[in-house]
Amino acid sequence: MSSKVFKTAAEALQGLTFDSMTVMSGGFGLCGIPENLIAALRDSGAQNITAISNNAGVDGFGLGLLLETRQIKKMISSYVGENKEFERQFLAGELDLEFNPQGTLAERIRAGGAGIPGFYTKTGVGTVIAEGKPTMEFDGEEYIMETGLKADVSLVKAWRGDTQGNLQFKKTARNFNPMMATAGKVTVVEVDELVEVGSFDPNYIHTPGIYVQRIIEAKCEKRIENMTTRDPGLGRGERGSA
Amino acid sequence: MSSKVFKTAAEALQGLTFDSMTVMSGGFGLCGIPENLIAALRDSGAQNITAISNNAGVDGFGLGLLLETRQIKKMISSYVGENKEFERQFLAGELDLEFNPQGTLAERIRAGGAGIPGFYTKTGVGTVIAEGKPTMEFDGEEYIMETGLKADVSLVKAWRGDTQGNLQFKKTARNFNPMMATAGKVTVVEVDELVEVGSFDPNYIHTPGIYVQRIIEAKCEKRIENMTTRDPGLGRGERGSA
Amino acid sequence: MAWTRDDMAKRAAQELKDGFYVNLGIGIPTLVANHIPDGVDVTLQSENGMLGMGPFPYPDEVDPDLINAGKQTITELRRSSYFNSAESFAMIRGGHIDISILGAMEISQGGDIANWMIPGKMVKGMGGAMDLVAGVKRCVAVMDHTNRAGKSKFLPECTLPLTGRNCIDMVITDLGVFSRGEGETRFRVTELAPGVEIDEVKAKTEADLVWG
Amino acid sequence: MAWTRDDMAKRAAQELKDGFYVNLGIGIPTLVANHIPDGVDVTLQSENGMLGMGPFPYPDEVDPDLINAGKQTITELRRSSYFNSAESFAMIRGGHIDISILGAMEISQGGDIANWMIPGKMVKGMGGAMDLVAGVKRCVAVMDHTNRAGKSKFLPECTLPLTGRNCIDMVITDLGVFSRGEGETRFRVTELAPGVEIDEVKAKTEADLVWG
Repeated sequence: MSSKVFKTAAEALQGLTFDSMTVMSGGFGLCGIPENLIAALRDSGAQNITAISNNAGVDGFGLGLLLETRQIKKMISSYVGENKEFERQFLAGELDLEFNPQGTLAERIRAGGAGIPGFYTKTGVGTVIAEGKPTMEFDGEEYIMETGLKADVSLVKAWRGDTQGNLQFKKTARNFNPMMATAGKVTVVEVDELVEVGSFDPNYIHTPGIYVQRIIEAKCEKRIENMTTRDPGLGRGERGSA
Repeated sequence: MSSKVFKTAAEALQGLTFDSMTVMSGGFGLCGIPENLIAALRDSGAQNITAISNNAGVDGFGLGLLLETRQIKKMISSYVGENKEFERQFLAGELDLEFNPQGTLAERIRAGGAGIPGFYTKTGVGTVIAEGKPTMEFDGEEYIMETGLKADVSLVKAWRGDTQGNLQFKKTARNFNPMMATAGKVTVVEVDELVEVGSFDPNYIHTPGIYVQRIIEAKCEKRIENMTTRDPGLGRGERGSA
Repeated sequence: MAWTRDDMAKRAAQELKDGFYVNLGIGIPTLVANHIPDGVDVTLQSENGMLGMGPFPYPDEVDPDLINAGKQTITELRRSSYFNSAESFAMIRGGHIDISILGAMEISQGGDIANWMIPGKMVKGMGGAMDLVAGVKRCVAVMDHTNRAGKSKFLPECTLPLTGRNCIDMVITDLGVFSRGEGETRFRVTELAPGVEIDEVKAKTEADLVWG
Repeated sequence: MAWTRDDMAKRAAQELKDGFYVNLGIGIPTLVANHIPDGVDVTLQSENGMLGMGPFPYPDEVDPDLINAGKQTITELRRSSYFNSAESFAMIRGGHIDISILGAMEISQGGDIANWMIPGKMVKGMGGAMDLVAGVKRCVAVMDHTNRAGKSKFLPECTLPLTGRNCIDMVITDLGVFSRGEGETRFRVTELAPGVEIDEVKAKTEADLVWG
């Protein structure tokens, strides 16, 4: 079989990037973001990108890189503003912003990947989110319709992947990555560790390789946004708690 | 915390069964069915049950037990008829049957558990399945609306479970079980092996304990419907194939 | 004497029952975790994809792949499980979380909540707040009773853009506790902070409540 | 000489390209797995929740927890993965499976397929067939060209209840191959079984096809 494995992030994006493309990028805050692929997307020079991502990175890191270079025209996100450059461009009217409730965003991406063009949810009923959206009543309660989302390319960060594209995610770095893997016309993945086929127990694969077209192994910096720790003087007894 | 662990299937269903209840029962064919809980449901004597299950068991096993005793009034399934008693009752007009395409059934159950009262799908457009259902056009194509499904009680079969109700499923015995666990007002699970909390790697839990109200360990017979094997004379070389 | 932030968190913690699955918002609600009553075992959900959120890590345990919804580094417990964001919000939207305790800017007498944007200021987004108030079985809002200008935040109608409509079951302020049961349309004063007189609360409340 | 069942399966196998994810129906389509061309590596999906379906087990390997959609005992491969039924059909409905090869009772000239029920007979259900024809990128139907009475099964309109409308891209019968490209409304005869004359096919076909 023709290989899914590429050597570098730049090679993995070769031929996939173009102006006015829609890109999904995994992660929650800076946790589980495809750092190397984002940098390669910046270097591709693609302009007027619509970026679907729960957050918008920080100044100089994550999607912040693409904001700095003004390659992003529109963001579809649930929470932004950890990022001065974002705020500046938005307030200057240089950047479009579509807020989605976080769960609606996650479900829209899952729906896009699952061939579901629309679904009903209670989230946002009676708020600005509902404006202009079709509604339907079920059991006497009002729901609004949300649509599925797809992307030209999905950039995904996983923990381990095999050469067939089977993926495992680590802890809360999973977040939006598995759904985005299903919703890209082409899905490109960077993993901390690339392993041989057969390394995973088939019971515990989070994303089957069918969703992955290209994969690279790459070292991530993994910046921490809010470092919070406990006083090391306190006992570790609690760790035994269930 | 008050314990989720019960000793027997009968005790686990205590207080949950009643006439005209809706029950979801996991499994595909006879693979991954909650054998002991089905038998206990029969023994509860509940009548006029609506059973949501991909299949209807076989004569004398699985949901076949509840058909024999005429405790099932209606089945919502995708494929039936491995079962003479089922056929007899259906043809005699004693049993209601609602066919759902298998993927529609799976998604309806997932939607029910996820608080999604309706979603659109292309499955069944132009067929009898579409009759009487709302439709909507997306990108020039017609889709039909399907509704979410819930149950009074979901009977689930898992491989291993811990005392908090975290579950792991084995191979293709997973099938409908995880979604049904989310869609029951009360979810009762039988596992091959009950383990202590902390036995699982939290990265590889298929069903978080939040969905499980009661759990038992019970021995399953695990009948095989279609035993198919290879000639033992053939070499095992192929097993090395990827 | 009106309740402090910590008092309010402590009072909110009384709403947690043994076996509950709980989502705590940012701010005062985060403090609730410090006041869970003895003998009450709850499981904390973090909407970025975790059940069984543990305490902050010791410095040598910090893992950038393990954060909570406030993007703080945290730890796991023996009961923990991880899942993706769609599964996390399916859990929330599907009514599987027993209680959400969240901060508010305004609450209306009909149980509407506003807590995500102030027109004219830079808007950061609603994150998971709209999903939580729409989906969780029981929502408890914690806020100061009045704003810095002394104006009531418990109002006939919210003036700020809503996060959700008719979704708050209990309001805990520095002055007391206001709750309504299943199917009740109006809030009732159920508790006053020590030393707070009902007349003071009435004077500081624009919402129409059941006062007794 | 018209194709045998095995010939039809072999011809269908030619539609599999290297790297494809494939769903095979019950009956003749199951035989396709025996004819996958050398150098073509495909991954078989089983809609009950598996990618990378392996061959039947040796008798000492049989596992009741490992079956295919035909409820036959099977084995796993090194590449295999398991998932639940909702995820399996999300994969199918979302257009991620490259090709589905399935049996048919009737095909219409507009690409409709009927393969799940005969009115008046006990109906077993559609299983996953409606989802597959609606969702998979390319659907190839395999069937005998005529029924036992010699009547065409390739028709202007199906007479049996439909499984799906306008979803079949290629029809392989014992007499030949009929296909239409992306966006083409009509089927074209693209291949005849060895020794089969076009006039015989015309005589046995009620559907309006492109005959040249």
